[in-house]
This record gives sequence, structure tokens and C-alpha cells, in this order.
Amino acid sequence: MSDLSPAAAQPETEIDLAAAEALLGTDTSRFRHDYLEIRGLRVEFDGFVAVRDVDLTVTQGDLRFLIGPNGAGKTTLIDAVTGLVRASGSVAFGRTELLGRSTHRIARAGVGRTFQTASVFDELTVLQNLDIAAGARRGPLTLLRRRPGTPEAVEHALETVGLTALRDVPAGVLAHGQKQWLEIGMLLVQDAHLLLLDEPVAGMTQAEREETGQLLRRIGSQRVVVVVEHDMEFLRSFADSVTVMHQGRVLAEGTVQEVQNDPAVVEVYLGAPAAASDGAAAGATAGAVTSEAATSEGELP
Amino acid sequence: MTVLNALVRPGRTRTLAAFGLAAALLLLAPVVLSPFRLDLLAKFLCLAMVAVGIGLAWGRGGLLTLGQGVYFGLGAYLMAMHLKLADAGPGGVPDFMLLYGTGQVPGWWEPLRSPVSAILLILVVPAALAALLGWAVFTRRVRGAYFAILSQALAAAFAILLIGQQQTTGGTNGLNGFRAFFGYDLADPVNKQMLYLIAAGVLLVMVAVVRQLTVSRFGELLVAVRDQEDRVRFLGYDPAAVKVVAYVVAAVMAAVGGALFVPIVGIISPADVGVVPSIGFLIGVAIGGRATLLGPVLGSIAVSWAQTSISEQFPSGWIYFQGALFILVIAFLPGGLASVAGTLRRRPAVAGLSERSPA
Amino acid sequence: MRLRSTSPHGATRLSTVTLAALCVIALSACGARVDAGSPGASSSAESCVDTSGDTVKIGFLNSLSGTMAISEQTVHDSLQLAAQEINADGGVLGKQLEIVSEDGQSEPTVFAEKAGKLITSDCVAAVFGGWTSASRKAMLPVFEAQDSLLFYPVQYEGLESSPNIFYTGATTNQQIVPALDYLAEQGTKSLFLVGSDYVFPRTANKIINAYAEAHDIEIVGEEYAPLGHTDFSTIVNKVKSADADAVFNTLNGDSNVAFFKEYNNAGISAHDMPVVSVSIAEEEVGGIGVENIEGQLTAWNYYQTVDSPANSAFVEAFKAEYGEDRPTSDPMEAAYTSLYLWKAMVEKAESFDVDDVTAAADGVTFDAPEGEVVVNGDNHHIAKTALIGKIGADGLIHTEWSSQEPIEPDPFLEGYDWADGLS
Amino acid sequence: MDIIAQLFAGLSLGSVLLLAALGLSLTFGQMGVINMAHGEFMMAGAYTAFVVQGVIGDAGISLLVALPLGFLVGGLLGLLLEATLIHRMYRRPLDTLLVTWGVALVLQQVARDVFGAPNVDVRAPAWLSGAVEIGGLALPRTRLFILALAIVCVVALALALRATPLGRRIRAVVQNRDLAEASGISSRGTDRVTFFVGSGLAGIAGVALTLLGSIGPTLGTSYIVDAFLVVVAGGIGQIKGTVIAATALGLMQAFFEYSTTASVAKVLVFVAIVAFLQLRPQGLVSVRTRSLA
Repeated sequence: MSDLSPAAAQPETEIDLAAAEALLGTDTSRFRHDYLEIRGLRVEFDGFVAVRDVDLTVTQGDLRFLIGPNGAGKTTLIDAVTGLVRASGSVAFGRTELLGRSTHRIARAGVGRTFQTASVFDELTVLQNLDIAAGARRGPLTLLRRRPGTPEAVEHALETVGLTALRDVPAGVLAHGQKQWLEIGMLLVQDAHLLLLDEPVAGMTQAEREETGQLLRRIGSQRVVVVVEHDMEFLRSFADSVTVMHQGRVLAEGTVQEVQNDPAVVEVYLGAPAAASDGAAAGATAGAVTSEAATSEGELP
Repeated sequence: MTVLNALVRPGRTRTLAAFGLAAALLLLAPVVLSPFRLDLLAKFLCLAMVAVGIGLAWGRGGLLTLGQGVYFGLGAYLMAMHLKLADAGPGGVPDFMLLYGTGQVPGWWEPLRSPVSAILLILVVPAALAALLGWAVFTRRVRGAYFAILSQALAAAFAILLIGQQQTTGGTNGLNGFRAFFGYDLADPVNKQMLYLIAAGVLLVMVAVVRQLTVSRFGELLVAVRDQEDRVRFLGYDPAAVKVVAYVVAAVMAAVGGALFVPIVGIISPADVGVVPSIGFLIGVAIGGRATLLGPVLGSIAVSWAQTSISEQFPSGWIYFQGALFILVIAFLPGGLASVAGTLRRRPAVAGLSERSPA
Repeated sequence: MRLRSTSPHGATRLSTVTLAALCVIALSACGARVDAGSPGASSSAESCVDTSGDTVKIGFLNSLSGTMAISEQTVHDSLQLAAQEINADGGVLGKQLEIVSEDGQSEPTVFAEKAGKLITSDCVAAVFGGWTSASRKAMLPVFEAQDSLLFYPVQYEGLESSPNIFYTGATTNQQIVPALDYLAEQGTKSLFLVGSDYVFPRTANKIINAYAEAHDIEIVGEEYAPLGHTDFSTIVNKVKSADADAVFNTLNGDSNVAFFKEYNNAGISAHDMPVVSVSIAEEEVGGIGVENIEGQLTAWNYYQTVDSPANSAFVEAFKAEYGEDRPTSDPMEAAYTSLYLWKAMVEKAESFDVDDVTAAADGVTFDAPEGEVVVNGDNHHIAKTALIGKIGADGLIHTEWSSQEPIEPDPFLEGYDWADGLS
Repeated sequence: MDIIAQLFAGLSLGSVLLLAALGLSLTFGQMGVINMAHGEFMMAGAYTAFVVQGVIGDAGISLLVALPLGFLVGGLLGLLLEATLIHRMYRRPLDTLLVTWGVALVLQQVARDVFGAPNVDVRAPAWLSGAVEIGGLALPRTRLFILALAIVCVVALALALRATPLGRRIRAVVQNRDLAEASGISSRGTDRVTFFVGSGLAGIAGVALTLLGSIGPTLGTSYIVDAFLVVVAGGIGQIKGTVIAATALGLMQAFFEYSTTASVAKVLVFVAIVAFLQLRPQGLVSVRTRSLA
């Protein structure tokens, strides 16, 4: 086992944006002008209301970040969109109503997501992981045969997330950041047009964050992307817009600047009314959010 | 890179060589073994067919099925019913029905008179039951221990049902005393040899089928479903469908094993289909290496052989031995003997066992 | 990189081809053999019994493990005792008996397998054993195909007669019918039938129903419990509200314990509604608890308390060998007797050959612990005296009623008018 | 009157199932261990009652001594099993099923070799023989005793889980093993105690069963499948669910058996459970967790 530790055996990996072009460029007209539209969403667990009255619209080209303290309902919101928990209200992707569909049908409608703890198939190789992600529409006969070679989309995805050299390594031995990238790669080959990413850069180095951000920005220009993230530095660098959730509701929405200056947001994060509208408050907010991110590691998946 | 490659992919040449060797040994057996031992080996091969299916469903798909006796029994009983009807001749009534039943052949026996429809039913009935049950259970996301316990209860219920229908199933006596197998006299040693060769051929075909399934994209998907069922769902697959396929394949293999068991052993009774034999099928699979291709076959044959030879020497010793095997292999050697034999393969084989608990 | 992932393709194809070739070889080879060997050539294997030395092999086939071990171990013990006595007495035709013991593991398929082994690998002259009907039915085709001999020592449901099996336990007209005669004699007008759900109780109850119809007895209930059933409150509720004159019990094994505890606890006494059991012998009384079953009735052909010199010798020898606390019972006695009967048949035939032995079987007698028994050469059963017993506080069973003389075996009940159409 | 008699029969059967399943609801429900040797722990409890009666003689006193002693014997066997095998397998719940099946086989054979294959008898005390007549209805005292014993066990377990520090530790470990450990709870110690109590309850069930049925090496196998079905139908992690499921199964079996036969009733109960799990895959009472699985 020890000789397989990620650090020992694996070459450096990095994101290849040029390769992403090939993937995103193959865009069919099917999902043009996509948008996610959530209206009056409500999620209840045995009497406890985790999400209430949420309205949210995200369009293609708008890299949206979703933030909020622990228990604000961010992950639950994503769970509701992807059919993992039952919800009432309406979630539409383009013209397709998602609520009430089963998870795998929602995924086939073009919705993909990642998880707080990277969940890839540890025992399968990187290549196999991507190949499975690319294959939801394969017929039974294709499934019952061996993979005749590497599908083009998978090849591009390997290059995009910089895992070409590690294609035959079991995903379980990848480093944490590499797993996160693999998941993003899986979303790309899955041909998801609505991407819901739950803390995609948690645990990454600064350099890795930078690369991931660039990639997300590139994807966001042609896909609808929602990112749940605590890292304010990352948010400031890459978010086009931000939605703040608190106690199951949408507290504020706007650009990074707007949100940072919103008194309600400041109050939630500091527990006290905003004193003044100067940069200090905004800085304090950012600081509070970052420190919250640090504690969020202990949160249950 | 190449080292890693070898680690991940079981050597194909080696698998092929093992496959060829196994085939050669199976063909050689009739020359070397006495008729009695050959008969025993044929019986072991039938049980190994069940094991091959379990290897796929459990080793690859994580479906711990404690109810394979049901499918084994279905195949066996359908075959036995056909043989009874064939022995009785056209329009005849099987002997036990005259003794214990109404003297009438019940309507649901009639389709089994024709050899062709009997063979078809042996394949279709277990497949349909497995599909129905699998679909009902897997789409409701009943899995892990829940599935294991339900499948076990199914075996218990099936045995009770068989016992209760004495007039039409022979009750605890089961069905026995077959004279011919599709027209061939079963008392003739040459025909016993033919049965052995059929069993060996069928087993080899099954191994080839499972191999194709595991190296195919379906095989990868099955492993993915075993390890992260929900993740697969988020990729747009219905994991229930994947599991149902594996479950049905395992069920059909068990049924075919049962169908061949009947002419070879000459009897099928509820004692061969209940809870205890159903769990018994698993031990060989676990010992051989549940996630490997030939492990379940070799393990199953080895365990059957051990059962016969140990119980010849020490009557109650077999129980201790069987118990000890379960304990030692599962607790300390979860990859089975295959994980010891091939140290290179060890990593994937062992890692394959970390299930994600559903609860 | 791509090359590597495509290369295995050739391997698959190759393996498929190999496989196909192997199957063709296998099937064509056997096809040819079948053509050569099948028409009329289906003679069973020649007997390999070796009688040239000063020993002869016989096989004991009992379940020494599994659920039936509880009963079959006792049969095994008394078979061993008989073999020791015979050997000490000079053996059979001057040859010492060499015992090959096999464990049937309480599974019919294992019985069939082990019977095959004993006959073809060990080459035994005869096999003694079996208990459940399922095990006997499983072995029957093996003995017929190999033309070998089985001695089966347990009372059973009748409706069977194989040239290769000798039945030394009672058939229905030697146990169930006399029990019904006794009940009718006592003025019983209504019966409740309780049994385990398998072949013996179902067949027995079919006979009882026919008998009852002819003898003006009303069957007020008929209940079956799955083998190993442990909760009898519902069945006892039904028995209680039916309020029959007596209960006829064909329950098997463990279920008897739960049934009698429930019966007792429900406040029904042997005096109000006696239970006649046909599967409870001295061995089982201890497990059920004397206090739960005292005063109830049983029907057998032998009890430990039978008063005869042969029985005193048997009981004494058995206790000396296996311990003072070990009782003797009907199946044990039938097994013990079976070995002596085989000895007598062989000595009459002056041969160990199966055909000679069966030819000599008719009329062979033995002064058994239960009294004198006679082999019926037609149906291979033996004439036995029926005994109705009452379970005493000492845990033993004491004869209440006896048929006085041996009853000729009639496994198909051909001699009883009321039984027309039963088989 | 028959209906009332059957109602009692059903409740009584339910109480037997409950005794058999209560320990499982701890070890399986709370810890995820599928202990197939649970039935053999019951058998050990039953043989404890047999041995105690052999030593003491008086049926009444020996029963009262055997109950705590059976708990101890079952519990110690469980502790031994946990310490030698189970503790290394918490991440492989399905494998515990097979390992404990092996343990069950060995324990059965040990019992056969030690006590002999034939059943043994444990006499019921005089104050438990016969029936109590209530309005023309005869309720066997042994069954009333077992009913009461089941209630006592449930109440004691519920109180222990709710009110004692130990119970709080058990619940904490069940809900989040890592967090509990981080807050200073020894999960090893808690696992052991949980397994001890769960297996001890099997021992008590075994002692109680000597009043009703046979005492032999295979005593446990008759109950194990039913007991697991009770826990599955009742839902994981809640005593409440186990109680309801045991009662419902007992009543169903009794009434199906009354109107059909015992064999058919068993099959019907199984079908009912499968159908029920179609409606509620997580059982009657389930704790919702927010996790992927």
C-alpha cells in the first residue's frame, strides 16, 4: 500500500484549459440559453424546515456562488434540485421541471453535481471513472462490451483536468485536489449543463485554487454553474454573483461588492447590526466568512 | 506506470492460462476418476455454477444474497418435474402423486411435459422471479443488510412452501427416482459421464460469461454501483437496473446449476434450498475470493470436496471445520485465497471489500 | 496509451474460441459414447463385495450431525452394539463384520451420495440406516440401481415396497391402525389430528380419516405445523375449543416439546383429552419433560419395559455399553433387530450375494427384544406386535394394550376394506 | 372468545419475538452488526437455565437465578465475540453476517458435544404451571410471565439508553462515531458494552424460552430469521419500532394461522413484510440522516 501513496508515485498535475475547449466546444444546441429557475422551494425534515421560500435564478454565463453559515440550507438546496430530498415548490432547468423526478432522470436532464467530500469510485481507474460518467446514455449492447478505446470526450476531459498521466491509476490513490478535479472532469464528460459544485476547492493549495477557478470561469461562460464555497478569497476572485443563505432563506443576492456591504449579511456573520458602511465592515465580513469556512470542516457530509 | 497497470488489471494471459488449465483438467477427469468420484465431481460442478453467479452478484455487485437456494431450487424442481412427467410417459401421472396426491397432474405441471418448454421455463421462471423481486427491492433502495435478510427470509419461505405442498411437490421427500434424462437412461454409467461433461461445459460457459461481464463497461459500472450507489445515480444511471441485471444473471446460473444437479444427484428436496444451504453456497465463494473470476469456482469445488472427505473421516468434524472456515476466511482473509496466491493482485482484491454501510 | 487499452481484445476472442472448441470436443465426445453405450447396455455395475477374506464389510449410514443427529445417533449406537455382539459370537458365516460408518448429515442428498459411496467404493454387503422418509426415498433409487441392500429401521408411512429394502420398523397397519383400534375400543367418538407438515403425518392422517369414516369417529380438526415450529398456542387453542375425545399426534422432533408444554399450560390433562403419539419414544420423553407428558399414550412395537429374556439382555447390554441413563426405544430395537435379521438371512442363504439373501428372506425369524419377528418375503416388511403404552412418572413407557400376536405387515393396506382407494 | 384467545396468542408470540429481537435491535440496529450467532446466545441462555436447575433443583428459585445468569452468559459470549472478531469488522457489516454464521455453527456443535444431541428439559416452577382463568379464557401462566418479562426488558433498556450516562454514550457513538471519539467518549468501550447488553438480552430470551419449547442445540435457529425480520420491519435504531413490529408480526402470525395453516401463515407474514418494506424501505420508525447514503 505504502508504495502507492499519492505523493510518491504521481507526477505533478495541472489543469489544461485549452483541452476544455474541445469539450465545451462540442456543445449541442439542445441546452442553449439555459437557466436555473427556483421558485418557492421548501424542504422539510420531520417538521424541521431546512429550506423555505427560496427563489433563485441563475443564467448561463453567470458564475454564481452560494454562501451562508452552517445549516443555512445550501447543501439541502442542492439536494433538492438533484432529487436527493423531497421538496415542494418549483425547480426548472430551462423548460424542464425537475421536482418530482427521480435523481437519475434529473441527471439525464443535464444536471450534475459534486459533493463536499470528493466522491469518486475509488477502486476504478481515473479512466474508468470518466468513462462511466460519459456513458449514461449508452445502450445495453455497448455496456456489455469492453471499452474499445478511450472515447474522445474522456480523452479531452483527462487533459482538461490534467490527469492523463494518471489515467490507469485507481482513483482511490489520488490526492485530494486531484479527486476534486476528477469530479469536475466527470461533470464535463457527463455533459451536464447545470453544474452544482459543493465546496470544489476545499483542501486545495493556492495554486490549485487558482487553476480550478480559471476552469470554473471557463465552464461558467457556457454552462449554468452554482458553487457552494466558504473561501472568500476564492469567491472574490471568481464569482460573478453571490447568493447568501441564512436559516433556509435567501438573505441577499448581488455582486460580491453588493453582498459584502449588505447590512443584513454583516449582521448574520457578526451577530450584531452593522455599524458603518465603510470598508472595515466589509473586511470584517470577509474575515468572518473565512473563519467560518475553517470550522466547517467538521460539518457532516 | 507499467507496475501500476499490472496492479490494476489482472493479468489477462494468466486468466486465460488458468481458464485453459481448468478446461483441460475438467476434460481429463473422466479418464482418471472412478464413476462414483466422477458423479461427485459433477455434483460439485453444479454447486460451483451457483458460486459463479454469487461471485458476480456479491463480489462485483456487493449484493449479499442469502437466498440463492431459491433459484437453485426453482431450476432443480422444474427439471425434476419434467423428468417425473417424462418417466410417467405421455399423459402419465408421476408415481408420488398416485401415492400421496390426488392422482391427477395439476395444471401448472403440464407445461413441463415438453422438453423444450421445460428448458425454457428453467431459464425464464427464475429470471422472472429475480427480476420482479430485484426490481421491487432495489428501486426502493433496500440494500446491504436489509437485502441480505430479506433474501434469507425468501429462502425460508420458499422451503416452507415446498414442504407444505406435498401432493404437488413431494413435500420433504422432494422429487426423486428419475429413470431417464431426455431419453437417456440415468443408470447407464456412460450417460453419467455425458452429464458430467455437460456440467463441465456449462460451467466453463458461465465462467466465460461472467468474465465478459466483468471486463465490460457493465462490469465497471457494477463495481461503481457497489461502492457508491448514489454517485452513480447522479451520473444519470439507474443503479437498480444495474443491480437487477447482476441479480438475474446470478439467479439464472443458480437455476441452471439446480437443473443439472437433479439428474446427476437423483434427488431434490427442500433440504437443498432452505436457509442453511443458501448460506452454504457463500463459503466457497468467500474462500476462493469473491471478487475474482475463478476464485468462486475453485473455492466452491474445494469446499464441497472438503465436506465429503472430512465428513468421511470425522462426522462432526465437518461442522467445526465449516464454522472455522467462515470465521477465519471472512474475518482475516476477506479477499479469499486468491488474495494470498496473487500478491500482486492483493490490493484491488482487498480494497474491494470496504462496503459503505447503508445504515 | 490507446494501444494498451485495445490490446486485450485479442485475448477475449482467443478465450472465446478456446472455450467453444472445448465445449464442442466435450459434447461430441460424449455424444459418441452415448451412441455406443446406450441401447440396452444399461446394466448396473457388478457388485464388488469382497467375501474372500475372513471379514465382510457392512455400512452404517446415520445422521451423526445436523438436526436429525438427535435421533439417529441412538440408532447408530444400537447398530454398533449388535455388530459387536455378532462379532463376539463368531461373526456371520464365520466372517467378522467390518463396519464402514458414514454420516448422512441430516440431508437427503448426502444420504444418496453416501449410499453410493458405501456400495461402489467401500463395496459393503448391506447398508443399515436412514430415518426420515426423505432420506429413504433418496437412497431407494441408488440401492435399486446398484442392486444392493438397505435395512431401514424406523416406523414409516407405508405405501412402499422395494426389492432392495428391508423395513424393520412398523408400517401403518402395525402402528397407526392398532392405535385407532384401541381408541375405538375405548369408546372414542371424536379425534383431533395434529402433525408436522411432511409426508408421514399427511399419509397417516389420510388413513385415519378413512378409518374414522368407516368406524363412526368424527375428525373435528386437522392441523399441520411446519417442521421445527415452536409456537403452538394457536394450534392448542384450536384443539381446546374443538374439545375432541382424543388427539392423534404425528408431530416430529422438537415440535413435540413445544406442543406438550403448551398443552399442559393451557390446562388440558391427559385425563380430559389424551394424546396418542406415534413419534415419541423413551428418548424423547426426557427432552419434553416427564411432568409435561406423564399419562399420555404412545403407539409402538417395543418399549424398554417389555418383559422378555431377549429384552432384558438387550437393555442390559445397551446400558453396559452406553451408560445407565440411556433408555432403549423402538427404532433402536428395530435397528438392532435388523442386523440380526440380515445375519439370519445370510446364514440361511449361506451367501452374502444380494439375490441369494433376498431369496432366502421369507420366513426368517428372530427372537427380538420386542418378541419374535418374522420376515415377509413378499413385501420385505416384518410381522410385529403392536403395543399401546402409557408414559409413566419414571419417564418410561408401560404397555397398556397389546395386539397379543404379531400383525402381518400390509404396507398398502390391501387387507382393509375401509382403506380402498387410499393408494 | 376465540378472537380474544387468538389476540392473546398473538401478543404472546409477539412478546417472544420481542425478547429475541430486542438484543438484535441494539447490536444490529445501533451498531450495524448482523449477528447470526444471536440465536446461539439464546441457546446458551437456555442451557444456562438447564445447568442452574441441575445445581439448584427447585424450579422456582433456579428460574430466578437463571435469568440474571443467562444475561451474564449471553453477554460474556457477546463480549468475547466482539473483542476477538467483530471489532475489526465494523466497516464490513455484511461480512459480520458470515463470520457470526460460522460462530453459530461452532456453538451449535459445541452444545451438541457438551450436552449431547437430545433435547434436555427445564421444569417450569409450580407457580407458573397451568393457566389463569379470566372470563372463561385460560391464559397460560408461562406466557403471561414472558409477556411481563418482555415488558420489563423493554422498559429497562429504554430507561438505560435514555437516562444513564452509559446510554447517552451509546447513542452518541451510534449517531456519530468520529465526533463522539473526538469528544472523549471511548467508542471501543462503548461498543463492548453495547454488545454485552445486546447479547445478554439474548441470554434472557433463551432462559424464557425454556418455559415454552425444546432446549436443544438448534434452539436459536428457529428464531433468528424471524428476529431479524422484526428488526428490519421495525426500523433501525429505535426500540419503539422493534416493539411495534414484534407485536404486529406476532398478531399477524396468530391470526393468519388461525384462519389458514401455520405453514401458509409463515409465508403470508413474509409476503406482508416485503410489501411493507415497499412502502417504507427504512422500516416503521427511522431516523433521518443527512448523508449521501
